[in-house]
Order: sequence, then C-alpha cells, then structure tokens
Amino acid sequence: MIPALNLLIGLAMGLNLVALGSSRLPSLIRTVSTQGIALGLMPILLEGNHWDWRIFLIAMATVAGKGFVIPGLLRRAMRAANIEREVEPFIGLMPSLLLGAGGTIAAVALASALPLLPEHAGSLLVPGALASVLTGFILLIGRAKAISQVCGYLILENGIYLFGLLLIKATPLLVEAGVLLDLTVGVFVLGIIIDRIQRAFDSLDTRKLTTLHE
Amino acid sequence: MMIVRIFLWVALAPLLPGLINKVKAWVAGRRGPPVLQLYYDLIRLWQKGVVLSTLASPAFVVAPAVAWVALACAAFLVPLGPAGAGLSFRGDVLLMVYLLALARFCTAWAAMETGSAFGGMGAAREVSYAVLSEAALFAAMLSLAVQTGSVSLVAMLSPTPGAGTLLLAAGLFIVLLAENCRVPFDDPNTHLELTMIHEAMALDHSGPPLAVILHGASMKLLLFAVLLTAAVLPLGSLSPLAAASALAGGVLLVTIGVGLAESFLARFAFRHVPLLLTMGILLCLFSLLVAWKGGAA
Amino acid sequence: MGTSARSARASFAFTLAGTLVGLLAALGVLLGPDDWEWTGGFLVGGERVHLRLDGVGAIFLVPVCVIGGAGAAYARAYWPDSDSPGSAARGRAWWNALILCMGLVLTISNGLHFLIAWEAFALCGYFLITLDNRRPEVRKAGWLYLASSHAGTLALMAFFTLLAAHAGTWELGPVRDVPPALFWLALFGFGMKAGFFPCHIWLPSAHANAPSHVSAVMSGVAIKMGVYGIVRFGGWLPVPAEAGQVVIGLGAASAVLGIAFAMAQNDLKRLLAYCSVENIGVILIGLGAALMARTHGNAAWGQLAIAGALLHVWNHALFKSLLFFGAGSVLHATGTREMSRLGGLGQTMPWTAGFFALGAAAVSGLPPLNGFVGEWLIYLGLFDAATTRAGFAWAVLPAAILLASAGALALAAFIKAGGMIFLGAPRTKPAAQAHECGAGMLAPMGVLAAACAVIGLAPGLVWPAIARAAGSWNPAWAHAEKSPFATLGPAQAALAALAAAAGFLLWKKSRANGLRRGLTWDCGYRSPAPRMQYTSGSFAGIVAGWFFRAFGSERKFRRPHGPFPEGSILLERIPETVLERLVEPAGAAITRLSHAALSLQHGRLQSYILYLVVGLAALGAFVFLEAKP
Amino acid sequence: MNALIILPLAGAILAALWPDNRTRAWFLPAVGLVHVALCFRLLASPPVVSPEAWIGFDPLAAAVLPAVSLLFFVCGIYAVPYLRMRQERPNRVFVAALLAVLGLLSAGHQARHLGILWIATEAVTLAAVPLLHFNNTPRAFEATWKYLLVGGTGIALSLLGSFCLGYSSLHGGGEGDLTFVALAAQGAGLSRPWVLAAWVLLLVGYGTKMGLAPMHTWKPDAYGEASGIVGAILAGGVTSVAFTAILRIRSVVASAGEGVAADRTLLAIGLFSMAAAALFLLGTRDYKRMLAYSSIEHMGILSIAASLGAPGVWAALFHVWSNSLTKGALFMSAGNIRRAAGSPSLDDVRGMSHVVPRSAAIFVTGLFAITACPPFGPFFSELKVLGAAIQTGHGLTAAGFLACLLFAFFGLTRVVFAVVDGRPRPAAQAGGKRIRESFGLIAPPLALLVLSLWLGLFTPAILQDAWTAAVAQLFPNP
Repeated sequence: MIPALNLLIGLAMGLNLVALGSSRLPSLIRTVSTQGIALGLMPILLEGNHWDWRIFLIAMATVAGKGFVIPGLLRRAMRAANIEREVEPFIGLMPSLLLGAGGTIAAVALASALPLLPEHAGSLLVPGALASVLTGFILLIGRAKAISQVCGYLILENGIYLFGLLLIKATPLLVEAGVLLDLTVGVFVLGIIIDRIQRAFDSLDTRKLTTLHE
Repeated sequence: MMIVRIFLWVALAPLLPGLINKVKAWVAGRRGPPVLQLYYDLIRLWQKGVVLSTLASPAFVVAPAVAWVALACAAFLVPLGPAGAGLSFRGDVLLMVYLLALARFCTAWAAMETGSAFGGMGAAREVSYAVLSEAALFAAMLSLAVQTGSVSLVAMLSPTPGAGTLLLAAGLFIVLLAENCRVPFDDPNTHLELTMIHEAMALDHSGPPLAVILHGASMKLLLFAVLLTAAVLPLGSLSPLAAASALAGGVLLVTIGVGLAESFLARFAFRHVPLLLTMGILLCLFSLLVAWKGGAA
Repeated sequence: MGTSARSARASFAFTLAGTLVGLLAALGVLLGPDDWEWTGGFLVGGERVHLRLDGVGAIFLVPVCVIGGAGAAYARAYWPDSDSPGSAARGRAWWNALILCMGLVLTISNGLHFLIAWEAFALCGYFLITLDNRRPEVRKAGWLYLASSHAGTLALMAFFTLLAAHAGTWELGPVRDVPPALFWLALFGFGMKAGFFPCHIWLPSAHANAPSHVSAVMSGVAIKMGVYGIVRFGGWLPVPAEAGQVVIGLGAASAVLGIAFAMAQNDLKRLLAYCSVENIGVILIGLGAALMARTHGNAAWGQLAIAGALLHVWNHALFKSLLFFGAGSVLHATGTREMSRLGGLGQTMPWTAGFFALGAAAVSGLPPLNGFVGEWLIYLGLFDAATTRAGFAWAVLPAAILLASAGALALAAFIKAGGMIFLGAPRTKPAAQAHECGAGMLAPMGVLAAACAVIGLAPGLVWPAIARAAGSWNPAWAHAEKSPFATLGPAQAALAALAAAAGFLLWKKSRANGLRRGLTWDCGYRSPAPRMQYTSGSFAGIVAGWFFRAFGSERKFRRPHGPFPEGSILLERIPETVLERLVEPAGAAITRLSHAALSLQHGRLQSYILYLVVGLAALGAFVFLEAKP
Repeated sequence: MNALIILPLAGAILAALWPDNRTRAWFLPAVGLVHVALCFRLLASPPVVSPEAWIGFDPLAAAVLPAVSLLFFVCGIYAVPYLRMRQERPNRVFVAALLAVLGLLSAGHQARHLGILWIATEAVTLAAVPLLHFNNTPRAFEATWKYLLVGGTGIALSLLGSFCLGYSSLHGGGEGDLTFVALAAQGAGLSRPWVLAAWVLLLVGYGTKMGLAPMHTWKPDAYGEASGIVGAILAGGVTSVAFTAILRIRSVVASAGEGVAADRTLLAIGLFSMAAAALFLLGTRDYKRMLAYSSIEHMGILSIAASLGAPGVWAALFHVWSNSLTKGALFMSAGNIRRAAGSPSLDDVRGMSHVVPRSAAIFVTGLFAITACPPFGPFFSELKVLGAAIQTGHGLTAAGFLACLLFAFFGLTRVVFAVVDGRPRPAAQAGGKRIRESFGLIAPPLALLVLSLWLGLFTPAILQDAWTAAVAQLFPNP
C-alpha cells in the first residue's frame, strides 16, 4: 500500500503549498483541516490488511481533532474577531511559496541522507514530514495574524505526526502522545477566544502584541 | 677635630659668594664688593629686628633654623679629603641627599607662610626643579657607588678616576648651579622678582632668620663644591697634605668656574631650565653607564 | 538617641578590644620565635578551618589593628549618629566587619576560605564607601570600586583553583611544583586591590568620595591586603625569572605617575589617593628587588629591600591615615575638599595643621621621620644591588633614580597641599570661618603622629620585627643581620634634637631683637588680597606641564587681547587618564554592543521563532560538521 | 504508583473543588510540606528502581527533585500572604494549576522513558499557562501568548527529536523500548545519523524550555509579567526538568559513541547563552526581566558544566540546587519591591532601601549570592564548575566562563543598586501600594537565602552522595 500512502503524502505536501499561497483565512483553515483528515486516514492505510483497534482509535481521534474540532474553533475565533484576510504578511505570499517549494525539494534531498528501514524504503514519509515542518515554520514566521500562525503551528505538527507514522507500529504510545500537541493548539485558540471576549483584543493582529520588549 | 671641622664649614662657607662676586667684578672690570661682604651682611642682619607677616606663624621663624641644621648635618656627613667625614656609616649618602630635601621643605614651607604671590612662585619653582636635580644627583651618587663598590660617602668620594669622571664632573657642576640657584638658572643678585627662585622665597624674611637662610645657602654651595671636587680628584691616592691642598684648590677652582659662568652666561628663560637640567641628568646617567660597563672588566 | 549612643559606645569598646587583641597577637608573633597556629575541628565548604599567623601576616596585621582602632575612635566624632542617623550605625557594623575580615585574610591558610574572607572584605569596603549612598558621585565611585574589585576576585578564583589543581590541596603554604606563570595571575588579581598603576583606576574616586575615616582605612590598610597577597604568594610560589624586573618596573611606574597625578590634583582627598598609588609603587620596588635577589641566590641586599618594603607598609599606613584624618577635619570644618577654596587654616586649626605638616614631611620621606627610614632601607638594597654590577640587577638603576624623583615630587605635592590649605590667607568665606575640630578627632591623629615620630627617631625598635618578617618571607634570610639602623637611629634623634634647639634659639633671638607684626611685604603691595596668592593650579603648573602629554590634560585658554580685553579663561582638567582614555571607551563599546543585542529582543513573536529556527540550523550544522570525522 | 506525583495532582483536584477563596491558599504549603517530607525520606533511603521501570525515583531524580520540592514548599508559604493580598482575584485555577505543576514536575524528574518525559514536560508547559495569565492584564496575556507559541514550538521539536531517537533505535534493531536504560544498552547499535538528528532536535526542544539562547526569547516576558512565586518555580523547577532531560539524553547519545559531539554542542550553546545573557544584563532597564536574563546565564553555566564530563556534571547538579534556591529568594524580594514601587522599570524606581528596607536588603544579598560571591551556594558550585573546566583541560572555556561572569556581575549590580540606592521618588510611592513587609513576605526569601548559605558552607554529605550516585548513573563506565 506504499503507493496509496505516498499519494496521500503527496496530497499533504501539495496542501502545504496551497496553505502558503492562500491569502484568505477561511481557505487557509480549510486547507489545514483537509490536510488533517488526509493524515488521519494514513494509519489505516499503513495497517491496511490486519485490524488493530488502537491504530483505528488514533486515526479517528486525529481526523476528529485535526479535521473538525480545531478548524471549528479557529472559525469561531475568526468570526468573533470578524477578520477575513491575512493583511500584509511579514513574508509575502510569493516569497513564501517559493521558500516552501525550495524547502520541499531540500527536504527530499535531505531525507535521502537518513537511512530508512526496508519497510519504509520508498515511502515519502520523511520528506513529507520535513516539508510540512518547514511550511509550518514559514507560516509561523511569516504571518501576522494570530490565527494564521496557529494554522502554521498545525501544519508543523502535522509534519511531526507524519514522522510519527514511522514508529506507529513499534511505539504507539509516543505517537499517541502527539495528540497532546493538538491540546496545545486548543489552548492557543481558547486563549485567544476567551481573551477576545474578555477585552477588545481586536483583529488578532500579533503586531499589536509587542508591548513587552527592551 | 670635630670643632675644627664645624669651624671650617661654618666659617669658610660665606667666603664663596664673596669670591664669586669678586671674579664677576674682575671679569667685568669693576672693583666689586669686598670678598668678606657676606660676613658683614650676616653680622648686620643678626642684630636687626624681625618684621613678621600678620599671616605668618612661629614656623616662619623656626623653619629657617631647621633648614640650616639640616644643611649643617649634611655638610657634617661630607668627608673633607684626608680628614674624613664627621659621621660616616653605610648609606650616609642617602641621608645627606634627603637632608638637602629637608632643608628645601622647610624653606618652601616658610615661603608659603606669608601668602605672598612671590613666596608661592619661588616655592613652586624650587620644588619643581628639584625633581630633576635630585634625579641627576642620585644618578651621580649611583655612578660613584658603582665605581667604588661602596655606599658610604667616605669610600665613594675617593674614586680612582675612570672614563666617566669628566661626564660626572660636568653633570655635577650643572646640578651645583641649579641647586644653588646660580646663573643660568637664577640670578642671585637680581631684584627683578619674576625671575627669582631662591630670592623669591626669602623675600619676606628679615633679621636673624634671613641671616640663617643666607648662611645656609652659602654652606650648601660649599657642600656641592666639595662634593664635586672630591668626586673628581683621586684624593685617596694622595698624601694627606697634598690631598687637603688639592681639595682646597679644587673648591677654589669650582668657585671661580661658577663666577666665570655667571659672567659669561645669561640667565635662561624658565622654559629652558628643564632642558639644561635634563642634560645634567643625562651626563650623570652616562657616567653611571660607563661605570656599570667599564667596571665590569 | 540614648540607645544609639549606648550601642555606639558598646561597638567602640568592642572594636578597641578586638584590635588590641589582634595587635598583641601580631606583636607576640613578631617578637617571639614561632608562629601562631589554630586548626578548627569542623569543615567549612568541605575544607578544614586552619588559621596561621606568621611573620608576614603579623606585619600586615599590625596596621590593620592600629588604624582599625584609631579610625573607630575618629569616626565617633567625625560620623556621629547625631549628624547621620542610620548610616552611622551601619558604618560601625561594616567597620568592625571589615577589620575582622582583613584579620581573617591575613591568618587564613586555606585557599577556599581565603577567597571567602577576601570577597567579604571587599564587600565590606564597598558598603563603607557608599555609606552616604544618596549622593550620586558616591554611588558611581562605589560601583567602580565594586566592579574592579570583582574583576580581581575572579582572577583570584582562577588562581586559587589552578593552585589547588596543581598542588592537589586547598591548603596554602610553600609550593614548588606549580607553573611559575601562576604568579602573573596572582599579580593581577591582588594588584586590582593594591591599586598599582595601571590597576588603580578605581582608587582615586573611591578614596575621595568615601567618608574620611573610611578613606583612611581603605588607603592606609585595605589596599595593603593586595600587597599582602603579592608578597605572600611571591614568597610561596616559584616565580618566573623576570618577575623581579616586572614588579620593579610596575613599582617605578606607579611611584612616578602616581605622585605626578597627585601633584596635579586640586581635590585634597584625590591628591592623597594618588599619593597612595605612589607609595604602593615604593613598596613594589622593594619587593621586586627582593624577588630578584631571591631568584639569584638569596643575595643579602634582598633582605634589606624586603625589609624596607615591609617597613614602608607600616609607615604608609600610619602617615596616610594621619593625612586622611587631617583631610577629614578640614572637610568637617569647611565643607570642601577643593584646595583652591581653602587657605589660612593654620591660624584657625593649628593642631590639625601641625599634624598634617608632620604627615606631609613623613610622606615626603624626610628625615628624621619614619617615611625616610623605610625608603632608606629600600635605597640601601638598591644601591647594594647596583654595587654588585650583576647583569640581572640592571633594573635597580632606573628604579633608584625614579624613586628619587618620585620622592622629590612627593615633597612638591605636599608643600602644595600644606601651603594651599593651611598657609597664607583664607581664599573663601567658609575657609575663614573654619574651626579647630574636637579632641575626639585630634587624639587619633596625635597617636598616629607619635607613631610616625617614634619609628623615625628609634628605628632600632622595629628592626627585630621587620627582620623576623623578612625571615619568614624567605627562610634563607631568617638569621637577621644586625640592625642597619645602629648609626642612623641616633643620627636621626640627634638631628631632631638639634633642629628643635636651633628653632628655639632662633625664635628667642628674633624675639630679643624685637618682633614687629606687619602686612606681608611681597615687594611692597599695600593691600595683598587673598586672590593674589599662588593657586594650587599654578603651583602644579610646571610639573603638570612636563606630564601634559602623559596626563592627556584638557585645556581651555582664551587670552585677553585688544585694548579693552573681555574676560579671559584658563581652564585645565587632569583626567584619570587610564580610566577615561582606555577603560571608559571600551566600556562604551561594550554597552553599544549590548544595546544592539537588546534590540533583537524587540517583542515580535515571528522573529523569536525565526531565532529558534536559526539556532536549530546552526546547531545542526555544527553537530554534523563535528561528527563527520 | 508514585506518591510524589499522585499527591500533588490529588491536591490540585481537591483545591479546584474547594469552595473558599481565602483558605484555598493553604493547600500550597500543606501539599508542599508533605511532598518535601516524602522527597527527603526517599533521599535518605533510596528505593530500588527496576531498570525497566518507566517512572522511578532513580539517583538522578534523587539528586534534583528535592531541590524543586523544597523551593515549591517555601513558595507555598509565601503564596499564602501573597494571595491574601490579591483577594480581588479568584485563585481557584491558580492554586490548582500550581499544584498540578508540582505533580508534573515530579513526573518529569522521575521519567525514565523518552515518551513519559516528553508528556510530562508538555503537560507542565500547559499547566503553567493559567499561572502566567493570573494577573489577567493585556501584558500578562501577551507574555502568555509568547510563552505558549515559542514554548510549544520547542516542545514540538522535542517530540520530533524523540521520534528520531526512537527510529534510530528501531533502525538499530530495537523492539521499540524507549526507556533510557534500554536505549543506552543498545549503545553503538543506534544508527548514528538519526541519533545526531535526535540530539540536535532534543537539545533545541528542551533547551527552549531551559531557556538557552537563542531559544530564550519567551523568558524575559514570562518572568517579567509573572508573580514572584511563579517566576521562582519556572526558573527553579521547570528549567531543572528540562536540564535533567538533556542529561539523560546526553548519556544515551554518549553511549551511542557521539559523546564528544554532544559535549561540544553543549559547550558551544552554553557559552553562547552566557555571553548573550551578559550582554542583555548590561543593557536591560527592568529589574524583573533582569532576573530572566540572569536565569539564562545560569542555564548557560549548567550546560557548560554538563559538557565537562563527570566532575562537571557533579558541579552542575550542585549548581541546580544553589541556583534554584537563590533565584527563589531573588524572585520573591523582587516581587515585594515591584509591588511597593508600582513599576519594574529603572526609569521610575530608586531608593527602595528606604521604602521596603527588608526586601531591599534581601534583594541585595541575593544579588551577591547569585553572582557567585562567597559564601553562598552559587560561589561553591561555580568554583566546582571552574575546577572541572581546569581539571579537564578546558583553559579557554574557563577564561570565557569567568569573563561572562564578570560582565553579568557588572550588569546585575548596575541594575540592583540603581533600584535600591538613592533618594526614593515620591512618584514611586504614589504608583505602588503601601505594603507592610509582613513576616510572611520576608521570612520565605530569607529562609531560601539561609538555605543557600548552608548549602554552600556545609554541603550535606547526603546531597553530595546523591550527586555522586547520579553521576555514576549518567556515566556508567568512566
């Protein structure tokens, strides 16, 4: 089932570029949630023939969390702060696209330097993971709106999840632990919303979050 | 013996300024004041009353006395050829040099007492130039010590003349002129105040204290003359009589030399004074180096 | 008030008792044959407590106790609770702590505990200097002191750690198999405290701005702790071959430059502080000669040199504290330290003037006082070294000559100080209204002055102690040669007697001839005004001119010109050259760097994450480059 | 399974359910006391930990955890009067979160399994959020936001690193047993590229929590806005978890034969952190952010020490103790001063020794303690670090170390004396509240200083043995 898996990973990598290129928050969030669902399905594909409820559980949890819950929260936050677009990012859309593309190529190159187990040989897992991590960083560094940064963090985390799939058979616990990261994201978003409701912290523009400095 | 020595120093000292003035007058073709003029002055001053500045404290009168004692003791340490020194011990040379410093301290302190501008000026010049002349003096003493391998004046002042002797003589002569405020450093009988060093400090003194100061100055001159002579002439190798006469002759020579210098040289501008003194230091230093290297053989 | 008075009395009694005990212990060691030793039954910081007082330590302990007691007495009148509530009590506490810590520094013989006592002593000094921390200049001076002292302490941390690593134990004592280069580390670490040139940057401002009794103990005793360290480890460690020459060189430089700077000061206490730099230089010259002698077969002249250095430690402690007490009284009476605003205090404060004059004569190294005796020993060592004509001894020739001119400069500086402050006519109103300070301040000065005179007139008394110390510094010199003062002592006494007699007689004679009071004649000015007097600036003018380049003096001069000249100005400022030309620019550069660094902490989250990524990339590159081979 | 973890978590739940706002604060000292008692009992009689246990009070935990627990206990005592002063704020979440942090810290210190370690650290990060947010000001929110995002990124990277380490063990034929014992046992079997990748990622990840430059950026904001006790526990507890994590991982990497590279990286990042912290300290004008930079400096010291082999690690464990105790005192006294002055900035605070004399005195003493002035703990531990550097022939490292210490000293003294000395501003009293320096606010920091003093002068043998045992655990074959 490696080809099928690689298909999904390829899709995820494509979605990275879409995320980098999208200027409107709703599309960004949609991209992220799609990527989440794609990732969620992977463990099942990876297992395919013999059935393991734990793997299934992880998959479901991931699909639910990454695909629906968090995007939902993000949408709420967006509506609450009634913002639609990413305004003047620190790294423009075109540069970030190019960076992302370059990063993806570099990831493929770098991955070849790391030895793989026979059963993972030929899978795009490592390059995909690295590419997503890179994309996440680009978004985290390049975007001004808190929500887009959260999306960036989600993609970063998806990359790590992809990597985790290498270990899913051997040490499921570690991979399960990854779910905690979603919790972090949840805290971000709740934090934003709660604070948004508590005070008029408008536009979720992190450029306003620079009172603490030397 | 002791008495004779003291008599020599105290009684003969005032002769030197007189001689110098005679030489100057002779060169200038005048008759000039009698050789004993300073004696007359001293006697007259000793009987005069004292005018004391309202700002001055008793220290103003006491300081000259202390200075005189310091100079007398310094002279006491200097060996007179065959007669040796009144008191001689290891390191007495240092005591002698610092006794001169003590005298300087007292004169300068007294000069500051009256708060007169000239007092301050004279004191400032005296203590500042002393920095250079003391360095020169020490270099000279070091070279004598190195040359003779001893640190007590009696031994140091009977050197066997070496290559450095002439340099040493020249250096010491400059120091002598500077320390005794002779031309070209100062003009002892000018009264254009701005040019004075020693006189400026004595300006406000009168009566016995002034007499003591003048006598002390003459004693200092004699001291340096003896020092210079003994440092140059190999007195140790002569018979006592010859040595004594050689010493006397040397002192006379030095005195005449000073007189000639005063008649043929003009006073330097003050900014040139350090130059000349530095030259003195260098001369003494060279003699020191010669002694250091040459003696090694 | 009552309670504070009682506590003041109690603290004073405590101080006196402590210093007395210390003094007796020190004298006991110095006059007896063997050292005092005590080993505690418990560990501190994993090391057994071990105190030892040998000759060297005892020599330094004596001034600690003497000045400690005298200063405490002086402070009772100078810094009383009534004038400065709060800070007076704090001052007493820190004072006692300081004395105690210095005592410990001198007795502890374990590297770890030495570091502890050393730093504690340094901090006590800081809190004493900043007693009056409401004045910004005091805070500035205090911080400079603290910073330099900590730089020294860190060097000492390295030194003692290395020492312990090589010797295999923290216990201190003579060691043979350690690299001689360690000595340089010790020289720097202790030098920062000793304040020889150019490690003196903190010294002038700290000693000038501290309360005068603190200045006295800092200048008279505290900096000697640095000297102690150098002497101690110069004695215990195998020193490099050229150590002697280097130390002599440092000493000569400090002596001449220190006193030249002193000459140029207008602030009395700054003048005294710079003069301390000179005296440290004098001590180092002696020490350097001794080191040289020891590295070349324990020549006998080395003993004279080290003896002179140690004696000068005592002398400088005595007369410098005396002078600082005098300065304190002047400050107390007139409220200013600027000599150009003083003058004529001799009439209103005769006792202070007298004591100051004596101190001035002593610090100028004039016979028959103690200053001369110490320098005489050092000179004797240098001259003896010169007479050997040994090749390595060349360094003593310039040293002796520079020492001589430093002495002459000291004389000039103190004629200036004494003359400007106590002689002539008062230059300002406060100076005219000055009043003699009370017995509470005069008594300590009297004690110190007496000590100066005694050491000067009867140096034979102190020789055994000094010789004992020299012997314990270098066992090869333990068998003390007979006192070199045999003739000098009586000669000095005779000189004093003669001078007194002559002075008395001349005074009598002048009285007999008739003593008239009149205006200062001054070549016939009818009404000499105070403003006509020579000023401190013009007095120092000649010397300042010679050192103009070395000082990097700043000068502003507008000549009067034209038929109707308007005001002309001559301003001259002598900077603390090393500090303002070298250290402060470097500090400014580092500050700029730090502001550049802080501008990276600008609060933009995106960049923070960028730093993180950069860090990740850098570490990754580093690791894979490291790991490839 | 493990009382040290269960007890505080249970306490947290109980506190969360506790109805009364005033008495709830007492949970902190109470739980803290029991926790300390348990810790020291275990320290006195170390339990046997089976090698395959995932959580256990092993020598390394024994060497560090008691310090954290002690610090927490004292902070708990301080928290009572502190929270009484802050009656206006409901402290339900605060107290519960604080107790949870203690429990999770205990878990993190005792974690012998890569995954457990990561989970505990992550959970601590999350549990600390309400603590930072307690003051509920915009500044507090901003600080929290930065803490979360930077810290979260670091945490994510450390998970990635854990994956890499796990994969390297799989690649070396491991069965996916991720206890440190098993990983170390695999030794050279671990695949080198993966181990190195894992080392870098884990170092950066846990280094972010430790606050090593350049991952330190969240620290000044968080410490600057958090209240004194939170700062103390973050600086004394959370950082030490991250540090022990790095120590455990380093021993695995070393057993894989990459010890040299690991030590080099630790040394490099440590020196860099010290230098950066010294530069920041020279310029900062905020005495609470100053504490953050000082903490960065000390993390640098720790990682330098960790790179110096067995003696260095011993010194590092010593320094963990002295640093966290002393820092605690500094944070609390700084908190008192902050409240009295009404501003953390040098521009409008001075002469505090006349306003809050006791706190100012403690602040100054703490300053000298933390800058390695004898006879406090840090002096002895840093002397040990220096000794280790010299012993292992790292002369240049020693020199750089001392230089950084010197400049840090300049910066710290500059700030502290500007705060303490001088004439107090009238404005300062106006801005700040008139606080009574009650026993409850003074005794805890004082106690910490005394502890630091005692730690330095009379380092108890039991602790020294604990550190030695921990070193033996980390360097099985010297």
